[in-house]
Amino acid sequence: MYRLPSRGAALGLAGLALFLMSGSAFAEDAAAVVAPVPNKGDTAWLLVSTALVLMMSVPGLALFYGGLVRTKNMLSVLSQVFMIVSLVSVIWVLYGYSLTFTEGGGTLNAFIGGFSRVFLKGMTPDSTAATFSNGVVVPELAYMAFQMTFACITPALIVGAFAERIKFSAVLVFVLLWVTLIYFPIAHSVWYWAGPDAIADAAKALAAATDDAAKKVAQDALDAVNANAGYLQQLGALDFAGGTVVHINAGIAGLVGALMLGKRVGYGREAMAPHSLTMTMIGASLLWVGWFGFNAGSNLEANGTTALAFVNTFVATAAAAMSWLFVEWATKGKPSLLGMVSGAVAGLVAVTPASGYAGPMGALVLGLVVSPACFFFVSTVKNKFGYDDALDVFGVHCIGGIIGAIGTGILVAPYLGGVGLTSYEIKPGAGSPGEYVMAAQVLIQIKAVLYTLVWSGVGSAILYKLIDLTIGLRVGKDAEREGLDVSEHGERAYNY
Amino acid sequence: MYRLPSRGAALGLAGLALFLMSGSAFAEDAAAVVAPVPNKGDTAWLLVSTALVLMMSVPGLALFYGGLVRTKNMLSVLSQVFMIVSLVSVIWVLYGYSLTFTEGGGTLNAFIGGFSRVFLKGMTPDSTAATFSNGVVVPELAYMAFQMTFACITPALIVGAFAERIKFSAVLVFVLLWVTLIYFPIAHSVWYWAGPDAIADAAKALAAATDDAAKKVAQDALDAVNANAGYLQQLGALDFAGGTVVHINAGIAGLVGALMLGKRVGYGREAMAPHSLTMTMIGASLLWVGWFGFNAGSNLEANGTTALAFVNTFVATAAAAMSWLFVEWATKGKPSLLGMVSGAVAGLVAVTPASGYAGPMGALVLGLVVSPACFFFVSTVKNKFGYDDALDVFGVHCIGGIIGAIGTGILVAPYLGGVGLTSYEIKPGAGSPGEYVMAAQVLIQIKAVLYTLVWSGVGSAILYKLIDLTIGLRVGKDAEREGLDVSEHGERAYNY
Amino acid sequence: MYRLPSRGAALGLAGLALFLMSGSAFAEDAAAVVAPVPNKGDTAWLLVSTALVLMMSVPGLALFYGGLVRTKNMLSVLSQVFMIVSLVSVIWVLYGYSLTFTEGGGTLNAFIGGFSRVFLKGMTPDSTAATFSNGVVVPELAYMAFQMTFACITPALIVGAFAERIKFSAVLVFVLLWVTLIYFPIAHSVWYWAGPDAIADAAKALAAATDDAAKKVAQDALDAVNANAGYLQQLGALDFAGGTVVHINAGIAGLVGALMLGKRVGYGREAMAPHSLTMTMIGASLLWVGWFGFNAGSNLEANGTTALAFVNTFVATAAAAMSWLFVEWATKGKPSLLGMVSGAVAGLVAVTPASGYAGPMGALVLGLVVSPACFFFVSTVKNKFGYDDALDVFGVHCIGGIIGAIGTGILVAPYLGGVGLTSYEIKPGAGSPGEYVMAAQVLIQIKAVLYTLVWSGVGSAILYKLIDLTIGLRVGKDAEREGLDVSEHGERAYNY
Amino acid sequence: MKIIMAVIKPFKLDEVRDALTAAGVHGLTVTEVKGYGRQKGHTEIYRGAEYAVSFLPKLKIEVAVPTELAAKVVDAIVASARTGQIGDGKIFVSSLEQAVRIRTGEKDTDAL
Amino acid sequence: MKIIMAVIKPFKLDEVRDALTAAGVHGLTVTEVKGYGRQKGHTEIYRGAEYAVSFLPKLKIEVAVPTELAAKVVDAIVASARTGQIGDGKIFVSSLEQAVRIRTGEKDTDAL
Amino acid sequence: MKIIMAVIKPFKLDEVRDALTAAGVHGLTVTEVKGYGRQKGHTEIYRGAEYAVSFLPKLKIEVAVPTELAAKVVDAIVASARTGQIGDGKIFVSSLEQAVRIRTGEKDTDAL
Ligand SMILES: Nc1ncnc2c1ncn2[C@@H]1O[C@H](COP(=O)(O)OP(=O)(O)O)[C@@H](O)[C@H]1O
Ligand SMILES: Nc1ncnc2c1ncn2[C@@H]1O[C@H](COP(=O)(O)OP(=O)(O)O)[C@@H](O)[C@H]1O
Ligand SMILES: Nc1ncnc2c1ncn2[C@@H]1O[C@H](COP(=O)(O)OP(=O)(O)O)[C@@H](O)[C@H]1O
Repeated sequence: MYRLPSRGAALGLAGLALFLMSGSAFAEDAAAVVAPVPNKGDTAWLLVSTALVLMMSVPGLALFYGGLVRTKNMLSVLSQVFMIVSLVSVIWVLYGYSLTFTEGGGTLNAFIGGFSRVFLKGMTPDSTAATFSNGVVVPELAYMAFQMTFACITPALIVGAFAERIKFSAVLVFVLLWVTLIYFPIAHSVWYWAGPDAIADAAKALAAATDDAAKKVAQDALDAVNANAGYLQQLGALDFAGGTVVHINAGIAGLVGALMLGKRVGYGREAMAPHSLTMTMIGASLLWVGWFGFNAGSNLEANGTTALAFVNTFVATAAAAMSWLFVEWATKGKPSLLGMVSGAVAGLVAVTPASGYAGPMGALVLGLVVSPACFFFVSTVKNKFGYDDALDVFGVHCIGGIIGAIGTGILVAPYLGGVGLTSYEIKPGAGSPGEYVMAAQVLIQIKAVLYTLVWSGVGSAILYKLIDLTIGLRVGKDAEREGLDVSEHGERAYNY
Repeated sequence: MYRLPSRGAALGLAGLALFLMSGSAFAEDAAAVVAPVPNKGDTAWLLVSTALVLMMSVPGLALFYGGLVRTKNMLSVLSQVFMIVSLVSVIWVLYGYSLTFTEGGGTLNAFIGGFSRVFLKGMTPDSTAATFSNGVVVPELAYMAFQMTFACITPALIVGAFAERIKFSAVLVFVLLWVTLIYFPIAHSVWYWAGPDAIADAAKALAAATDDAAKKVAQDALDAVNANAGYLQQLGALDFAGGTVVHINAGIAGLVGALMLGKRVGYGREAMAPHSLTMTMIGASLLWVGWFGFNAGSNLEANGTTALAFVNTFVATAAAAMSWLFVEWATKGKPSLLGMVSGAVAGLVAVTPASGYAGPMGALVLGLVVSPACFFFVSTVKNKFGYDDALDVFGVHCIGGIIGAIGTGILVAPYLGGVGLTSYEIKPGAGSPGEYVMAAQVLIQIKAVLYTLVWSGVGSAILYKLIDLTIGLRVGKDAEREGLDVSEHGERAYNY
Repeated sequence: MYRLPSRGAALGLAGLALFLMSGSAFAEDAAAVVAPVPNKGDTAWLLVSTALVLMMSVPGLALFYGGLVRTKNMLSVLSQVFMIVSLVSVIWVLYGYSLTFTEGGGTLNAFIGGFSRVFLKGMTPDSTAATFSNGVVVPELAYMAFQMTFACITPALIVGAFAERIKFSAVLVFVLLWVTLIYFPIAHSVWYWAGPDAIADAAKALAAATDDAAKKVAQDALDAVNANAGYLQQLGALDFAGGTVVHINAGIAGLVGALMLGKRVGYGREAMAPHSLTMTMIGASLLWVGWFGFNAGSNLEANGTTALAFVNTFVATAAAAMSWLFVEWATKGKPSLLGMVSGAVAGLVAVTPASGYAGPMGALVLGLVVSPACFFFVSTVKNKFGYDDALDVFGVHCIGGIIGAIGTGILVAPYLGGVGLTSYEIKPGAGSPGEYVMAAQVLIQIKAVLYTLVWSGVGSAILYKLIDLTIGLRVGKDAEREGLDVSEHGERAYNY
Repeated sequence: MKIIMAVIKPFKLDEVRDALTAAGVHGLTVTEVKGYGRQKGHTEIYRGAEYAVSFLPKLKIEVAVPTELAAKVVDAIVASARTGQIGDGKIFVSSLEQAVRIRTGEKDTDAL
Repeated sequence: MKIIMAVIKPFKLDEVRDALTAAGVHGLTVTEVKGYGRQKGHTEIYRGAEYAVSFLPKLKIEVAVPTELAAKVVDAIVASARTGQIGDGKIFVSSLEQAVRIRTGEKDTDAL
Repeated sequence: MKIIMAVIKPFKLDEVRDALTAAGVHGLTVTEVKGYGRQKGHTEIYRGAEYAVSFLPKLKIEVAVPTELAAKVVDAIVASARTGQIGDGKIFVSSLEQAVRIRTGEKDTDAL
């Protein structure tokens, strides 16, 4: 997912046709004259994907989480998710998009973007953004909206970790700070680049350079274009749709939050059974459906690779649902619905970074592998260490995200059915297979995981502390007993 | 949203290619020969949008409303919405589409269409309908289906006003009459026109006319094309996706209904807390998701303007959810989920007419402004006047719609980030910026609002009266106490 | 829905443009050189449709069914549907797609496909599959995923028949066997063919053949292409989106299952009222919305015919909801929500095979007709014969499917507003109207119905028996009393 | 002391509560119940299946009172819960041997 | 008069109601309750957390009868609610001092 | 025999159950109820409408015991259900004339 500086003048289809009719050869210099226009199929797909990702948050995630809490806290979860989405989307158009997807200043650019798109300045219906393909663009407004939904859902994932005990005001302040200081920088680090056409143009210039001096200048220019990217992007980390940016990032922030807020009153003593697994199942299903927008939408275009990402998302999820089921059946004696849907979510998380890179059989294996690992964390590790990660944000999203991120480095291998790495320099103007060494790629992936764990883990800890010292993180004991719905929101979820 | 008389022969892509290959210049006369073919990206988008708008009604709106009533009336609300959608879509294909989007007879044409598409007569997979862009068409069947969902949801909005006390049979008869006598005429008044290509053709003919006589003839022809439009369309009223047609229209009809049916038994004395805010939240979320089809789909094409309408819909909703939250928090002491989702719906309503016209920052401001106004109406005005608009159809849809309609006249201003007005005459064949004067536009918008309030308010009152005198509007007191689910439908929503 | 052997090299848009620019005539031989590339609008539509069909299963169908059972069995239904989807999608990529949509060996090919796509062997983002239009292809991965969702939902439909009493393990084993031995063969029989381009090429060769010997060879080749199709496809059976393959197939398997498992404990004596008609309504609504992907998606492209299938799906459903309502109102005294949504589903089922063939008025009539028939089966026939088809899989899906299948043969008639039959031979390279004789077509449809009833009915009976003799079909009486949620899954749906 | 149990129509709760407060009762306990009696129910139809529902939603109120208040309380309930239509409900009075307030351990009338 | 309270298995309700009607009882009140006793419950597992559920769903029936009918009613309940398996439930009989029909104000056996 | 009815705070159920088991009680019946008393409720606001909710969720425990166990049981409940804050609830003890175990037909203390 990458952004290209928008182009001022986008020609209509008629313009293209006129150009085609002009009789002149389809020469490279001519091509440079015509700014690419978005394909309407791509635009349609990207907008649909955006709507799907919104549906993942509300009602999807809200229900998935809400069903798992006790009746008395149902509305608090729904409210938190709904308001996070609202708050972050406003922040996003104000400055989030700009900080994430524009060029930042100097060396800072590796970590954070700049202010050129603050308040969406200069963005019109004609502005375009780059895709993964040379010469293919999408409306920048659509791209901005698509990315907005990622910024919305990521902090919403966190709240599951400290559900049933946090103050609503603390959630809002935390999220405001967290997206600004943790999410935007990490998303910039992973996803910001100059786009394939900038690389192609620079590579072409290099190829066209004749004397040594010109070659040097051109090489420097190409290096500058390649260096105009986020830190992890420069490293070569692969994260198709947000394994690090979204899941590890949110998962570790959740764990830290769970630790810092402490356990729920009565945790381990009183029964805290999910109040409505029906809602959880609806939520999980909508997450599955919406995740096609998340993963396949991340290809930005509607082509064969999009279909591949779609298939991978489908298959990994199904495989993970099954493998959780069988592991649970074998070890606990019964196959539970909550197990299946937890597995499905784990599969979705794991396949996120890999979705456009792995082949379907690779995705299937990834799905089979991720569930046992997550199962082990939520049912053994958590009990052993005794932290109260209420809805298993760490156990499912962080662990699943790590397995997916590292697995991506493996499954991208062409000899494992993956699509390999793409180079935009070898044949300027068309992506072509780049060099791939598994060990090297896995190492890069591990670096990206660690970078995210540290940045988000430490950063979140500081933010929690800050809020705890000022407005306070946690509701009073009585309010918690009564339930956050009544104590924080003055409502009850059900009046049957 | 406009309809073009369908073209008999739509050529395939091959035909277009052949034409392009013919070697002749891409001359205007040649262009006139080739009927435009729908772009598949547009078709895909329009069909998806149609499905999304259906999802807004069922289950979206049904759940949003259903969650707010008491358990014993849940099914009655779901049934009313479900059956209204079914009934109106049948009416629509029988004669509604024809009455709304074909040319009516003579001066009547300003207010109602004709019968040329009764039973969808003459409509085939090859029929096309106009969009906002010259030379861009969509399959007329898709356009018809898209508009159908608007006709379905509008009367469904009304039932919230007199929920928990109306006879099911009265709802059906009322809706049958109401869409025929109120909705189709108003939709025709606002949205019917001859389409951009008809204007372009006439304008070109005028430009090509050489002598004075020819000029006069051509001018008359152009005037006729411009006059071949609904009354409010001729006035120049802006309503991108239905602020007047849908929300003000339904909102005022709801208020009149609430007044004429009278208050619910026990209103103001017994607690009438929503039976499931969970359902209301699901409904609100699906409304948000589906509303992208409603607003961005109203662009008919999948282009940059579609993305703009999408973004505006997103941002206004988020802003309105936040502003309701904060107003409620400040005045009532607690931020409620019902407040947030009410705000979101208010934002969606307000941005509806403005979605394709305002800029994102304009939409944000619109969202911030609409919630306090609606909040004031549902929490102060309603209590003061004591009408029982059970689910606040007036307070949210009518008030929100009015703010949106007038706001559209302001926010369309290019200097406020809006897209300005589009003229299809200045540069025939391509839309170009028309003249915009804020005061004039706002006045037009106010006229459109008043027109709708009066037509729908008075018309609805007559219909209610008629039904009351014949089959009766309201169930008996015992039936109301027992709940409409059992008394009207013979079922119960839950048997836990 | 048909599959074309994938083409190795798919050219990009640039390639097409270059070709167009080449100056050579758009000659047939040239056309043969350029492999068609998927249109992005088609790809977007097909992927969206796939997501919609998944949404039909989870959460759609799961909720529709789940709401109808008693609280204590809610999770069992949700689990069964969710795990069937997971299981079948894994089977599908392993060997299901291959067995269904590749060429089988010799005469077997009429009944089952081969192994060339086992593990999706050889499938890449560039692989394409045929559509109904000459020269129009879609990414094979997208086609595969779309078809996957059909394979997933069909067995999930069955479980409604023996809900509340079957073992979870038995469901899984049954479904594994059933899709392999019943679904894949029937889907292959109905939908497998060589694709329109293969026919066109052979027909062109025949037309080009000059002497008698060459003519004979060419005719034989054409015959071979036409014979390279499933049995019912060769017969000429029309099933646009799965009336036989999905609904009759599942419906009869359900009935047989209900008979072989026997009635629920307490059936006919204890009240077994639906535990949440709210959930059932949500499910029905999502089925409606998702079914646009099912039916209109089955056109594979996004064109006018897609819009027609969309409209038909909409209208038939609405009409059927209304006609069930009025029949029930007239005979039982009250119009129930369950009646409306049952009617809607019956309408969706009936229009499935007809959706791309009938005209909108034909679809409307089909909707009006199907509901009374299904109503008669679920309320009279079932009680009379006393079988416990718990959620009326037979009464709605099998009966509705039969009416739809036969109705398709009638409503396809051009003089009834249908689109008629399409021949790919008369004008090679473009579909054109084929010969249509109603009686003949109806006979073919009846044959297809009987074929499906027998294959699925007998085959399913054998599978049930097998499972009963090995792992057992039914839970113990106490487990059934306690509810499958606790006894089979160790969970409860609600802890309010 | 007496323990009074009354079965009433659900929508009468607030009126009864007010009447009891007026009668000097400071606490009561309410349970959602289903009642079967002279009041006839309704029929529900779910597709083919018809169910005669003869159990109707009622509220059961339990209130412990000193013996001397019992008659007054019974009258208050009758007055406030009556609609005059079948199904208004019943009042049952039993003797109560002991009452304890958990918070304080107070006994009998002090505990009420 | 006596007030009889019986805790039974939920699916036995209709049989018990019929038996009571046959025994001459015209009204009763039913409450959904959870019972704890010899009948063992089950274990529920939600991801990592296991809960032993020892409270099982039961129905509580309360019926007020004239003293002379009490024994017959108890027998009718026993006969109709028994499955012979643990958890069939209990019957508790207490004395009832007063009964009032709210609608009419009728007292005692007239009120039943 | 005595029948003891206690209204307690919901989250105290497990502690009370354990205390009762320790006191030698082998069965009990629990009902979800709403209590009205000194403990003040809260206000709920739904758009314009404010509702004062004065009925709070409580659990009602009913347990039948031999007379000699009654005092011990009452004490056990008081000890285990007390938080010391308003709303801890009440215990009501009445006399029980007869108890029957449905499964076996056993009577009185044998039935408990
Ligand atoms: N004998 C009884 N024992 C316990 N509860 C009873 C008895 N008779 C009636 N009830 C309760 O009183 C309610 C009202 O009784 P019903 O006969 O319907 O009307 P009414 O009280 O007006 O005569 C019933 O729904 C039931 O809950
Ligand atoms: N001492 C008691 N007091 C009140 N209710 C009891 C008592 N003992 C049992 N019960 C109720 O009776 C039900 C059945 O008791 P249980 O011991 O499980 O089986 P059984 O009645 O067959 O001996 C319990 O679920 C509980 O509701
Ligand atoms: N007179 C009464 N009769 C029946 N139940 C009562 C009575 N008084 C109180 N209760 C029950 O006891 C609960 C606790 O009473 P409350 O007055 O709030 O606190 P406390 O028991 O600490 O004084 C109430 O919610 C109600 O259910």
